[in-house]
Amino acid sequence: MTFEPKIVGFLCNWCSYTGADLAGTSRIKYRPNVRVIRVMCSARIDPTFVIKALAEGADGVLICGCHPGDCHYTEGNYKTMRRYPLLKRLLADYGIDDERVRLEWVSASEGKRFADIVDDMTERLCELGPSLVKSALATDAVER
Amino acid sequence: MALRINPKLIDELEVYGAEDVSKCYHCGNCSAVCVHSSDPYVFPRRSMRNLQMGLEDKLKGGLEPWLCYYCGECSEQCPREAEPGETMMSLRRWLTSRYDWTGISRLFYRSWRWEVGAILLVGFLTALGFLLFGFSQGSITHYNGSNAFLPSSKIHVFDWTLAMLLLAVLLSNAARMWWYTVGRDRSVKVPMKSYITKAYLLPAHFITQMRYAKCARKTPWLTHLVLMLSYLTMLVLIMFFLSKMASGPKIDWYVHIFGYLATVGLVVGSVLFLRNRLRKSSAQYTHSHESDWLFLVLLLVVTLTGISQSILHHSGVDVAANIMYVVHLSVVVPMLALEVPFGKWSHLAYRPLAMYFADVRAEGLTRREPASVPSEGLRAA
Amino acid sequence: MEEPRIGVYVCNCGTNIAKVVDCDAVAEFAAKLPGVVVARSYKYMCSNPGQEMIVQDIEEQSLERVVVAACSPRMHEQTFRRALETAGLNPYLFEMANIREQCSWVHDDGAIATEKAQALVHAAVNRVARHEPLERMSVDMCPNTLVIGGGIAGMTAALELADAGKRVYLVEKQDHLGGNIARVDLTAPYLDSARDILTYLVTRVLEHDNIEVMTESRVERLDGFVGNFKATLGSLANAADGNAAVDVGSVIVCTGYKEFDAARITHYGYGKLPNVITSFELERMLRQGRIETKEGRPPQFVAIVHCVGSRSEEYHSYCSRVCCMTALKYAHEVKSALPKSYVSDVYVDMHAFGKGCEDFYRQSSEVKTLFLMYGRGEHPVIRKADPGDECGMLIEVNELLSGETVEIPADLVILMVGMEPREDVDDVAHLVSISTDKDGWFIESHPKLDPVATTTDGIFIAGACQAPKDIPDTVAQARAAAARILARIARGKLVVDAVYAEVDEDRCSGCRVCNELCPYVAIEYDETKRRSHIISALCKACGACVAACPSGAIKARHFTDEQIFAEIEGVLE
Amino acid sequence: MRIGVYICQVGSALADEAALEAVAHYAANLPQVESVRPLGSLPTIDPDALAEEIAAARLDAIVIAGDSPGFFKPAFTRAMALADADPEQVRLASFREHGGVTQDSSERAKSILACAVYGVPFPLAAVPKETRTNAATLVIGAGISGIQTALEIADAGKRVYLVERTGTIGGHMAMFDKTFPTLDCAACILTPKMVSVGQHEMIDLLTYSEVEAITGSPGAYKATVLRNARRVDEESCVACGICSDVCPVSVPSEFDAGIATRKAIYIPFPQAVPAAYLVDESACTYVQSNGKKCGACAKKCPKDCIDLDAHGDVLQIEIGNVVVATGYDVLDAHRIEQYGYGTHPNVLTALEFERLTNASGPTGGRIVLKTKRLNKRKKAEEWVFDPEGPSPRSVAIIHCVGSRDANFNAYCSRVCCMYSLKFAHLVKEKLPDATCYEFYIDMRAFGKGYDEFFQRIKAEGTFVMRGRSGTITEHDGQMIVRGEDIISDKMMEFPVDMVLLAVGLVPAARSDQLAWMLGIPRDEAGWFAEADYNADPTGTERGGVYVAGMCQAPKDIPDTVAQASAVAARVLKTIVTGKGVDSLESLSLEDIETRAKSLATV
Repeated sequence: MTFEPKIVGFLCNWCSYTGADLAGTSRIKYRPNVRVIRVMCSARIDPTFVIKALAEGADGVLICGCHPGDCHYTEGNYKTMRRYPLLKRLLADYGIDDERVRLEWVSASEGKRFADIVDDMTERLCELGPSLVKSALATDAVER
Repeated sequence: MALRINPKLIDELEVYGAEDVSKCYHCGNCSAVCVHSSDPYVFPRRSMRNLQMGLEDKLKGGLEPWLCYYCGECSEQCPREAEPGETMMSLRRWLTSRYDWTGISRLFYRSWRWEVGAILLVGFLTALGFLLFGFSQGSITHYNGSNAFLPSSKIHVFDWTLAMLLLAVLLSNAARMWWYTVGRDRSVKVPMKSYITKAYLLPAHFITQMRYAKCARKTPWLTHLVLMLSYLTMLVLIMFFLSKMASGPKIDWYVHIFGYLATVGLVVGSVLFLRNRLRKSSAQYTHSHESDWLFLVLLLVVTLTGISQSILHHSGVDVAANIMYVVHLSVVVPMLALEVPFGKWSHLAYRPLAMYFADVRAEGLTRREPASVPSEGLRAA
Repeated sequence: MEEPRIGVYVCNCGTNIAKVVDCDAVAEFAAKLPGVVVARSYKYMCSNPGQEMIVQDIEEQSLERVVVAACSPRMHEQTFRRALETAGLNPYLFEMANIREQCSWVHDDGAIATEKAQALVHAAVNRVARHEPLERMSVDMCPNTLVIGGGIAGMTAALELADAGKRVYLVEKQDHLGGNIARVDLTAPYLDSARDILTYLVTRVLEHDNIEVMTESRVERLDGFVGNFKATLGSLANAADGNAAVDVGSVIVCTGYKEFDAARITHYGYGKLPNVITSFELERMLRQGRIETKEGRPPQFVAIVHCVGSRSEEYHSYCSRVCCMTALKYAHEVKSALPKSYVSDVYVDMHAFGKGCEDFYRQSSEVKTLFLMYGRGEHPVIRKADPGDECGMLIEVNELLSGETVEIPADLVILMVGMEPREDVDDVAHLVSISTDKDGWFIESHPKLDPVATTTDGIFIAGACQAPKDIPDTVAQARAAAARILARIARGKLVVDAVYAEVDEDRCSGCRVCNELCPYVAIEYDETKRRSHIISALCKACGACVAACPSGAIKARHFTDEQIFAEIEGVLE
Repeated sequence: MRIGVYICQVGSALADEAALEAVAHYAANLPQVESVRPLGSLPTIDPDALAEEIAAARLDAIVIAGDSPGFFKPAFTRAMALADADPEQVRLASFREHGGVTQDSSERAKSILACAVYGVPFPLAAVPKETRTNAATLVIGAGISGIQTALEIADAGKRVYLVERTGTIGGHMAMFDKTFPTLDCAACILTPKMVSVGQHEMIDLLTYSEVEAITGSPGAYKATVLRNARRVDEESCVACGICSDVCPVSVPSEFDAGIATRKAIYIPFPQAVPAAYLVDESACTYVQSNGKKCGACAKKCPKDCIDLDAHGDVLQIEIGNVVVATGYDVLDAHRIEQYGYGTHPNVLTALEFERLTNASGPTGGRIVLKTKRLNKRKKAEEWVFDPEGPSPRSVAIIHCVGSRDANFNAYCSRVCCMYSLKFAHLVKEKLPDATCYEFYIDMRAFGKGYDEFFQRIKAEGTFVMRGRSGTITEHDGQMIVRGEDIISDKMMEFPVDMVLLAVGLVPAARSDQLAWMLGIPRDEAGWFAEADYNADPTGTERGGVYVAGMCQAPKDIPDTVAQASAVAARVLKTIVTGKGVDSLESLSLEDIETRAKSLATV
């Protein structure tokens, strides 16, 4: 069986989630690998969410927020933008591939863009192969 | 090279009867319902468009108006009441005036007063001429014989002279028509062969009016055909059998039969058309230009004077017959001399010519780029 | 933790979902999840019987939590929450799994989509087990309203409210009321007097006891929340006047539009060819009774060009909606003032859709306006005529109805400039915290069913600032906004959403990291307690503070860490 | 100031010579009026000649009076400029704008003229007296517009009587599959609203009922509502459907636009509100036989809630305001013979296609062709939609069927272009291999996101052709569509399997009776006339009577909703203050003239 990566998507309620809905209402097809979790704003996404997802077996995490300047909460996405590099550095320290976590801006009118992002990320993760975080944690637990 | 729009042309066409053309919003319904509209001659909408935009050269080069027989379907269905049928009719009038190099046609179509005046004048002169001629060489009390007031042999010569003259004018106009519609069009290269192989179309269309027969309603075609054939028969009889017609008791029966048939046809046809126009019975009869009335009235008067003349002659009242003959001639001559080359009569020639040219031209048309979208659609369907 | 009793309902949405997702399989899967006591699949969950099914199950099976797997929660979350309320269950003990917009409509493979739907349902079940009953707050509704913009929309809305006895503050940037309608003489399609409409509105607004008009003013700040806004108004004319603060319960944004700058399109030669003018410039000529070329002669050939800046990929892809009828109006007006002139109207599609408009179009043809059609995205080019021509300019265009490339003679060319958002839309959007679409128009809450509300409660939009529209549609929208506000004022109280963040004072270290983060200034710092505190009515639940709190002291109600963790586990199992 | 009054004779108000004379005489006696002249009926006048006239009479201001005097205004403005007078001093007295077009409205015409002479906008001077208003509201028609108005008013805590002629609320919108241009399903956005109406404590829902009479005056109307016998108890019916199963009579279903059948006892559609069955007495065997035959449903009903002998009821209600939201009907496609509707089985109207493509429709949303089947009962062959039937390989969609057409409806129906594009999308979505053609005249994609939708449909591969198809013929069972593809300059003639007619909209049946009952005028096409096209698109001549949605003129859903809410504002205003306004006709000429005079001097 071919490898089907699992992606957890954290989408802000106002732009990205609506954008993902728009992909639906416009019947734009994309890869079924993403499972969406709705948050009010991308700024709500605690780094622990990402780590939790990877630990639970996600092969990738997609974070989507409004385009810079479009945030429903004025500047929540700027906070995300600032937090993201820190998170990336942390993940790099753990030896997690840089491409497994992505931050993208998707507006409410960008259903197509959302679909493209999902397709592209799925493609990349297929190339990368399964994430080993969950199994590594399991082994780690056993060793202890 | 971009074509220059002339917004003023539409005003000019108004006197020819195209009063509603500006209302057209180009839905294309008229072209869709017209059985005659097919590539490359799509009408009436395209002609209406050219007229709205004042593309004079395009209009002058268009054969489409002649391909329309005015069944009236397009006008009845027109959502904007833009009268496409009447516009085509008006364009025929306008084209007639354009083909005519003398300018007389233009004058007549633009002013019925001029036309009627000219007819009256020519009629008066004709009457005067024939009276002088009659008195100079015969006796008003004699209809036939050597002493006849208007001997058929002499009239025959007069007829032929007039006919040749008219033919010359018509032919020169027809040549202009050819030049506008086929000759000068650079996108058309007609091989000589086409002119010859298609030549049969001229008499065929002229005699059968087969295109008219394709219209959804058949009655107008039939009436028109009867009227036209009657007229033609009468013309042939006059041109070739005039002497026999007037030769007294020993008449050839066939001339007689044809003569009576044609007379009946002419009376019935013109009366029917007049009645339709008066009653505005359907779309094609609702708009009547002065030239339409004149055409029918003259035809009827000519026929009626002819009949009267014949009756008087057969009753043996030679004086009255001769006077009626002069009256008849004074209607016939202006009708023939003015109306045939310059008026509505000319459509007798232009229509079959146009159909002939249209077929010839279509053959010479350099292959048109197929419209990509619909043709793809066609294949898929 | 004791598992609460959960009911799961899988909606088929006709065939919208069932066509791809095996709904019965999803229901069967759900039935086996921990805590689930009922799992059903049904044709239309949103229908009355569907809702009643939930209500009945709650009552009969003593359900404590409900999950509906159906469309997007943006669509029906409220519907089902109400159903829970009907059954006496707290509406927040509910979760939706979006298996339509984000599953059946975007995937083709039934097996995979079903698996995904199961995962989403699993997540919802996990999450809902951790939901807490939340209470909505009720706040007072201030009966005053702030109207931003004194054009036809603003004045109409203000009058509607003021006539109902409510106080209105009408703020206008310019030194007079009227907006764009003040620049127009007659209206399409009946050529009624725009000036009479304006005089009527302005007179009534200025005389009204309940309306306080503030021209040359702007809204500096808007604080507070629905029902209890505090607007700071500043004078533009005289900075020394200082700012005034007013209390309002609602805000209607009626900032209108500005016209497209024709100089942006070079092939029309606007700004270079003196006799190429915009629609508003013609309007001025009409009022002065002097339709003349720059040389001072009445034009013989007048051309009107539609869709200038509209319906074009380069400028604005949208249709500006009113220009077609305005163009026809000009055709009539020019013909009326200059009966000997010839008017050409160069259009793309004739949008004569309103009441009386098709008739108006027909009348324009009857006065012999020459209509010429060009293609969307094509460029008519205007150039100076050659010396021998009887006209001053020529417009070259590929005319579609004749299939010819033609030159249209013109002495005066009128460019029908489209509408575009005002340059300060972003400021306004920011000020009242609403969003704009890709073109810059304000986004309504729902394009069909809620065209005047916005996603920010208490802020309404009316008129051309939402999208181009004509006068009757603007008036209707302005009144619709007023209706919404009147209904709220009539009820007196407002219910605020129960989703907001709160600080656990025991865990708060008083570090004040969150204080600066909140865009709504909803977080106060209590100096005595040395703790931060959130004013729940101001909080809009973005959760930025929650993620930032180093001691995890802030809880986002309905979006707690625990709930989201459960959801993550659910989607991945 | 020297004022010149010009009265144009075009139009109906002053068609009568005597009325014109009277108005002219009245105008001549108004202060400052120097001259009163008729303008004749020519649409164009010569500004140069006018200028001479103005200069000679030394006029400072002009009043043009007539049905649509604005058409003359630019000529007068120019004439004033040419005569060196103030071009701004040209005023309009528009009879049409202010309701002076009816035959006996010369008094109104005079008052409109007086206002213009005094330089006061008519609505400023013509302010009817305030009336006390009853807080309850009657909304007639429960389509999306009636629903919206009712909810807005009821949400403010005010009583609404919502009267609907059919057995359910929802109107036409409930029949639709998707809505343009966002393609969200109509049911998804409408059903929650319907549910709210059904549950609202402030809404008295009277379905299967008709307004019989309205008496009283603005603010205090009395309505007589005829409650037709539903013959099924609305409250206790659980919509189990057993009655329908046993009913032997099948008739065409109105909700399915006639493409499927329903029983004589039926529920219009599954999500109907109220969710209760009803008996169609014209089809019911029991009712038609005076109780002698059948009656099966009543026997089988497990809840005993069917009473086939039930009679209608008459309800008297007192209300302050009346909202008319009666919507529209579609034009009868049989009238347009050239498209062969009724002759060719697979020529469908828009509503029929809406039901065909609807997931809840008779084919479950499958787009299929009608197939011939033997009706055993009637022993005749008939054309029916079989869900397993063949799909069309090509579909032609014809716009402007009966709209923009002098022979049928001269007006544009406003929504057909967009719903036709939507149809093309649905065909392409469900049958990717099918060819789809659109024949249009002007593509009216004017709203927010509409033009973008049009571009998208083209990109999806639908052939969009400018040109109205003229005829549909049939050769050997194959339909042939003929039309001119204007943009490509070609005559088109091709075979299609299915033709969809974008039929235009006409005022709802019995609008004439309603208009008469309420005393509100209608326009030439039969739509209810608004009080003022621009400034009051939802008011009417009559105080306390409003129009919302399609019944005023065709409009799309967002515009309908906006209008419906706008009406709610008007109604709420009167309820909140307790004061409404009387009808315009309650004002006498003297009232208006006096007020105009006083305003002019201020």
